[in-house]
Amino acid sequence: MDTEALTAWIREFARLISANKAELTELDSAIGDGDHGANMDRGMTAVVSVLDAEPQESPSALFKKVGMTLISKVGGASGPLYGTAFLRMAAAAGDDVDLAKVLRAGLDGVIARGKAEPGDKTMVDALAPAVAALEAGKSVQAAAAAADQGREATIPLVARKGRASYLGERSAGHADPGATSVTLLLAAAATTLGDKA
Amino acid sequence: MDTEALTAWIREFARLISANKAELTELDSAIGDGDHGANMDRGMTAVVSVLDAEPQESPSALFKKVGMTLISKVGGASGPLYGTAFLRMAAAAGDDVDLAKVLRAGLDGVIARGKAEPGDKTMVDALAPAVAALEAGKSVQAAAAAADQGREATIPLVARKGRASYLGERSAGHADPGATSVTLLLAAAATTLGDKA
Amino acid sequence: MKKLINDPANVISDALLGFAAAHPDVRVDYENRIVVRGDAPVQGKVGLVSGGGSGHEPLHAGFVGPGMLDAACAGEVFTSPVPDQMVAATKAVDGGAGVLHIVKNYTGDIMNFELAAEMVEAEHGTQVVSVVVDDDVAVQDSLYTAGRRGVGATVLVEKIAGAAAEEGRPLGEVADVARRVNSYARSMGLALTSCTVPAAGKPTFDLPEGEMEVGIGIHGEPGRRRVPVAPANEIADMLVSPILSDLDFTGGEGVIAFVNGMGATPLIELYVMFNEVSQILAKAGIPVARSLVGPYITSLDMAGCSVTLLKADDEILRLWDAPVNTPALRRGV
Amino acid sequence: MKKLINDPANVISDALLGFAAAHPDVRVDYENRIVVRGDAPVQGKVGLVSGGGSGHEPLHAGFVGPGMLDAACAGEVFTSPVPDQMVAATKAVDGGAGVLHIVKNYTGDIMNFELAAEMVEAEHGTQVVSVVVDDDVAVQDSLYTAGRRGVGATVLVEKIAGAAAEEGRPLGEVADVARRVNSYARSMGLALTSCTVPAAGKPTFDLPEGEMEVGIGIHGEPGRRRVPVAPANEIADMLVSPILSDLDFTGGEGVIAFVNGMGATPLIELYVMFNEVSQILAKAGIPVARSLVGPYITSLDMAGCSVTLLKADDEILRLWDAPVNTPALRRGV
Ligand SMILES: Nc1ncnc2c1ncn2[C@@H]1O[C@H](COP(=O)(O)OP(=O)(O)O)[C@@H](O)[C@H]1O
Ligand SMILES: Nc1ncnc2c1ncn2[C@@H]1O[C@H](COP(=O)(O)OP(=O)(O)O)[C@@H](O)[C@H]1O
Ligand SMILES: [Mg+2]
Ligand SMILES: [Mg+2]
Ligand SMILES: [Mg+2]
Ligand SMILES: [Mg+2]
Repeated sequence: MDTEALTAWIREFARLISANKAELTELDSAIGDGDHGANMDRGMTAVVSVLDAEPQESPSALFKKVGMTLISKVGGASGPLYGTAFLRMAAAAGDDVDLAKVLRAGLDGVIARGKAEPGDKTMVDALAPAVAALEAGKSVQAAAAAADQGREATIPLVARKGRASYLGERSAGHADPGATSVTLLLAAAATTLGDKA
Repeated sequence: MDTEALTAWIREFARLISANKAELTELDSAIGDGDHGANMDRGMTAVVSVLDAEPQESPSALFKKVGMTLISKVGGASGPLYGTAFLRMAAAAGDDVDLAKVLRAGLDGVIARGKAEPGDKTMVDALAPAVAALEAGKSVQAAAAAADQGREATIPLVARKGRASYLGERSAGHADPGATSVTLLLAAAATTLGDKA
Repeated sequence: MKKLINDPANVISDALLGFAAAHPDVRVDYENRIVVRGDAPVQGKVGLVSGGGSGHEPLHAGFVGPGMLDAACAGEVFTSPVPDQMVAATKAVDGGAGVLHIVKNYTGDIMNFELAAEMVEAEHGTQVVSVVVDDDVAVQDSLYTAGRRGVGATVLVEKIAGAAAEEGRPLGEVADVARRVNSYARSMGLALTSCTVPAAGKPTFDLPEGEMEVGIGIHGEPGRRRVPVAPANEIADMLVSPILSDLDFTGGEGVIAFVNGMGATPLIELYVMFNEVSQILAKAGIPVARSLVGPYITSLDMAGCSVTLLKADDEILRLWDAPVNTPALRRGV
Repeated sequence: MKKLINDPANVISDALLGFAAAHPDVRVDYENRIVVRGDAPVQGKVGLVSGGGSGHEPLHAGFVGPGMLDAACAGEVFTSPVPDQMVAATKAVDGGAGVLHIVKNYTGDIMNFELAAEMVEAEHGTQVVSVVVDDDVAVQDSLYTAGRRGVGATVLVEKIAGAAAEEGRPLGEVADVARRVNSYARSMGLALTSCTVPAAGKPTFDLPEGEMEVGIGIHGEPGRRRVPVAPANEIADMLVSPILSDLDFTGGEGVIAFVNGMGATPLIELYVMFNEVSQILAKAGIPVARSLVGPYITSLDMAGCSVTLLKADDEILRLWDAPVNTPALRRGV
């Protein structure tokens, strides 16, 4: 899993975010403030510009650049959360990247920063099952499917973290936007890294 | 034409204003600020209350009370104009009222206060033909018809006085609200004084 | 109609009660519906009285206080107050140096203030001078019509004449200052939506999603023309160009530039507009000496804005900068 | 969508340019999208930095100036600013006595300010203390959720802590004052209409003609419940009752009562609301010591209002009355 493949992953994630921007915004309008699509797209567009200008030399440099760029450009809740995730991924990435290991580090970063627990209706609910699948030796495709299931499972939940928590019971019945963007991260991994895991 | 008959005239005018409040407002919304109905109704409702509490002893006292009440309660353009008209009518009313004479005094008062000329698309355009009809010895019914025609004739005019003048060409195509309320004054005269003129 | 009100018939008395509760420094006479400076009458000072229909808040009551108005009369929504109110206000602020009536140029306001001046002069011997504000370039000025409407310049006249009165200057001079400000000021307004008069319960005019009305006044009167909605830079041009064609603003001490919100326009949009206005002025070589951005003369819940430019001279700037202490405008105190 | 804007992508930069043009006393750093007090850093004074998503104007930039904030960071509409902005602001106002971050309680704001504090402490050794504002009783407070939102009390915290900093008090004391104000303040909001985020181009939620949303925040989040539209006196009760049940407001020096417009609500309606609120307080035996009425913390073009009550003590009143000189709040200077 070389830097080139990982860069392709990040670029595919950016493409999927852009393609699904409206859906993410729609979800965030229902239970948040309607900016998750714009936030992620602003961040990932900046990431792609940075990578165009300065191709990164190592997985760790790549993840660090992505993390720093997201922190500098996104704002909101998702900026520090995705940003911290990628910074932790950078720290965990050796020369040969083990996807299970780096995503576990990313998940730990999200939890350290946001203090969400599983079932709080956040991005953790999609990321945690994906990491568990990888750690159980399953394929990236299987991890992406686990993320999708995690996202579906957020629908009936009452949010306990993030803006959706202000809605109380009214937050039930909608998928979490951050969990949805996490499924895109995993879907991008499945198409770009699926045969390399 | 005794005080009692004239009081009936004023009360009938108040009734017609109230019944046509919405239409007056509608007309004023098209080319003014939408308050002519409310203005006249506020004033004439106050007039009726005053007359209920203190029936007036002479035509001149009656017209004076009406004029003062309208000035104190109406505001806008119609308050001073109708108010001045009735104050001048009070001054012109002798013991036996000559309708042509008092309405001529009222018209002169409106012109002195508002400086409108015939054709400016104001209440003058309904009042002046009614006064002319009475001065020509015609019946009150004929004077009321003349007021109606005068009002109809304001429709194509471009306003040169009052708020409607701000609209320029766009004021054409609508009847003037003040001319319309004047037709009610004459219609009330026709039903209450018609057989006494 | 969605409004934070009780019975539409009581909007003005309810709002006056709220105004009184919020601003204990200012005196409210409910019966006459007038608002009077707390320490009025100020002996030896010219008293400034204004007023007009309600629905333009903070104008006029919000501008009562040291350095600006001595009293304001609140009429029904969009309807001139009656002479009794103006007489009561004039008497309340008469400190022996005469009283200036600041009247927006509407037939009703003119006639009611005229009647009031006649009454108060006859009964009490108070000297009253009236100044008429007529700054709206959307309306063609003509000897044969009611002339231009009084809009945004009213705020500037009240502030600047108020400062002149506070300096202790005589009635004639204060009136001259007010007239000079009016003659140097021009305005133009635009509506994105109609307003809704509480008693009417529905919008005064229909303005569909893609259209806006250029050259509106402050009473929900339709404007001069209806055009498709446009970006802020084009809107600024539609408002500023007719102003600049009407008066030569170069050669003075620059302008006081006032971008006003019509009641339902958020401040962020007014700043966007102010940026466009100041860029147009910069291109025209007209320096912005002072500025005012906010909802100061409104039209109920209308969305839109107006631009007022006042050609400044040294005295106007000095009086503009002078202390003022009112609920809606405060500085230097 | 009808707005006085150019490209929705440029609303914030355009508004910042307009703000800079209108308020030359205040410094605007476009690149970082921060607004800084003209004479910053003030040596020996604690610096106050706040910020948040845009769309709440005049909050926060309108409150930058002597007696209130030293700097404000403007995020995208309704989106927390990024740490780089907060770092730049913190450095710009660091006068050697430390910097207070005033943070509204939203996950994004908390985390971005946290990152910024870590960065600025590590790189520059600046001492930073954060105070979180969370006054919205519409949201159930709980250890297991994100807690209450920061809304109207933010304005009061910025004013009162700003006055404490201006007195030259040390960072710990200024932070304590800010925390005390927050702990004594409660708010509740109501929407008659949704707001429209410029980039989205349509209302965030649907709110039909006969309905209103109770317990809304300032970001177009849906509220806690939807009810039929009601008269002002009932609305005041819906907003004030939960506030009074949440904190005992008796026994102090009365309250600072703040009726806030959400962006598209005309002042006349806010005064009607203020009357109802003060009548409820009078019945509850709670004196109104000070008041604030106007659009100070808005939600773009939302129509509606919020009520904030702050239980006052002598020190809070003294600091509330202290001079302040900012674009949006000015007195005593
Ligand atoms: N404490 C938290 N821990 C983990 N994820 C969170 C937390 N708070 C919010 N999120 C995630 O962030 C998403 C919202 O991101 P975004 O809309 O970009 O930011 P904001 O809520 O500031 O507008 C939520 O859908 C949720 O998945
Ligand atoms: N200068 C004037 N002379 C005569 N009538 C006038 C004049 N100005 C206005 N009017 C009349 O007043 C009517 C409007 O009255 P109203 O709506 O009550 O007052 P306002 O225009 O102040 O809202 C007009 O329709 C017109 O007939
Ligand atoms: Mg969001
Ligand atoms: Mg009218
Ligand atoms: Mg009127
Ligand atoms: Mg957000």
